[in-house]
Amino acid sequence: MTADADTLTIDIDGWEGPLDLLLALARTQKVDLRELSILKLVEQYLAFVDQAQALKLEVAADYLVMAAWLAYLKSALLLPRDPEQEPDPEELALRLQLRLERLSAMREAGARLMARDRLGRDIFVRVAPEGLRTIRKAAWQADLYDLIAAYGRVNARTRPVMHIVANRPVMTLETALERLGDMLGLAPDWRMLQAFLPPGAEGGYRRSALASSFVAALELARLGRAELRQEAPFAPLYLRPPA
Amino acid sequence: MTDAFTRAVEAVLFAADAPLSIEAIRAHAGEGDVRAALAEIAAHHQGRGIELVRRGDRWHFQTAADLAHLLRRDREEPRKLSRAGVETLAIIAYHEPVTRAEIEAIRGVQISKGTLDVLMEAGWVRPAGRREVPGRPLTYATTPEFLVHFNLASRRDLPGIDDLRAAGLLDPVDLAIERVEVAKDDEDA
Amino acid sequence: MTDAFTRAVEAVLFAADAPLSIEAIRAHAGEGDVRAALAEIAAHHQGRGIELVRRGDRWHFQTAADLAHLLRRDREEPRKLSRAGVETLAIIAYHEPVTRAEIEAIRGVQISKGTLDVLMEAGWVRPAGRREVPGRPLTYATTPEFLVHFNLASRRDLPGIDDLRAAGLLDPVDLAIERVEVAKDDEDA
Repeated sequence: MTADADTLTIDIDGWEGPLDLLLALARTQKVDLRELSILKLVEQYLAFVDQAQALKLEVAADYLVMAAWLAYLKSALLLPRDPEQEPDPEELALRLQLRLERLSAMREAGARLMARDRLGRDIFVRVAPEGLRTIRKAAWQADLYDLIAAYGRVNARTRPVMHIVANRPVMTLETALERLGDMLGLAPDWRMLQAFLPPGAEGGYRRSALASSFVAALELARLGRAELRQEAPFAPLYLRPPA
Repeated sequence: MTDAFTRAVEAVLFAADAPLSIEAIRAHAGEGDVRAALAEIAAHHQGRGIELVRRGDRWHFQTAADLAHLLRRDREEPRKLSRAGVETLAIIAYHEPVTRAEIEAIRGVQISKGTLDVLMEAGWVRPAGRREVPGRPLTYATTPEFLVHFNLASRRDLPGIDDLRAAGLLDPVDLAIERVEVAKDDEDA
Repeated sequence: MTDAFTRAVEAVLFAADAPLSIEAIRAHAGEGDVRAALAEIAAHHQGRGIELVRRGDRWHFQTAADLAHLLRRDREEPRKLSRAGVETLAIIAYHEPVTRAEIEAIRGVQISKGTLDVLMEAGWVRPAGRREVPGRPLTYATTPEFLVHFNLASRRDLPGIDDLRAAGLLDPVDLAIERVEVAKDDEDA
């Protein structure tokens, strides 16, 4: 960057946005940013953009937006003060100055940071330290209950298994044959199979009695000692002695 | 002869391949007054070619910074950052945690896609949670490696940070404007 | 304050990636009495956690040799013994000395190679000589640590079959499910 008092060499690619360009222009005023003449800065910026356009350089849109805003700021600053005007042009100028101060502060801080003694350039650590290692070891756990329960389990698993069938109340086929044979002779009418079951029979015993009585009914019919009647599949089954 | 625990702490720090926290030191060196041992070790190496330094809440040995002129291996920067990269890193370091929008507000220009990536790849910057405002923007902060790389004991050692804070230059513009107006009002009153 | 040359030698040695000869040290640290500097540095670190050592005609820093054990930290992590492990251990405890084939016959399932290794690593089981039968198979038995861990005065303190039955531990639970689980367990082990 070569600078006479107010002019800069045109190189639009070199700037990191309009604020960066403004900061570079402000530096040419060679004053503390707090003493900056905003009006003068606006003139510098507008002149710069005009010159760039006169040289038919591409000027990015955000530089033009900034130029338009600065032109507005300039007119607001030059016009007689209207106390009702919002936003206050003095405040707009102050904002611009504060933003430039902040960018400038960070730019300086970045430069000072980069100039510090840096690891691998100015300060060094060991190239190949032994390193610290953590070896994970399993602490196996089991308690006495686990142990004896496991032994019980093994024993139970491998012990010969004996199957015991529980003694359940059933009506054998012989009993059913005898009952049905006796009961059929007592009345000549059609009666449902269920009517031949022992009164009060319940649960498993009743199912057993029903199954045995059904098989007994078939057997009696085969021997010609009973007649069977059923209206439809799954309809009630009726019995009577042969006519 | 140094006591056994101090020797152990010194050996562990020397062998470590990264700065160690007090807890990590204790995990290897065993029970003992780690802080006292660190103080003794730091004193023993004071003014010599190797120094014990604190980086955030971690400790490590490094060559003395003032010997840089003897040891400097080349003039090249270890990692050449673009101007945008340097400014973004400075803004994060001095303002952390800070959102992308806040970085852009200070620089007056959008951050190009690669800038934050480069800083994170270097291990100097990390995402630091979301800010609880509408949009929940992600914030960024520096890492322990940042302190190590730039030879900083803590963020308080960032060059000029106290002056910048005192001058209000780390506050957002809006806040600064308010302060100016309050001051003006006081003058008027 | 150590003299500047000694400090430089110390820093150069610290940052080197291999032991350095006197000439190599001089090439980095500049002109000076390297031997005197080395002597001073060795004396300064004498009996501490870091040592300057000579390897042939080269010098380097290392962690004090007697503290090398600190660099490796063993951390015990509690781990539950697998079902196959507990069962195998139980069979050994009740039947020792017992061969692998006998264990398998009692369990009704093969044992994977890792199961006995784990029990020996835990320190509960040891090889207990060979049985004088064809093939001379190795037998296994429990260790004194086994008794300590399970808080038993002797193996006779283990409950007998009748005790187990009385405690309901021999109830034939659903054996089909049991077998499936055992098979799965062994695949995992």
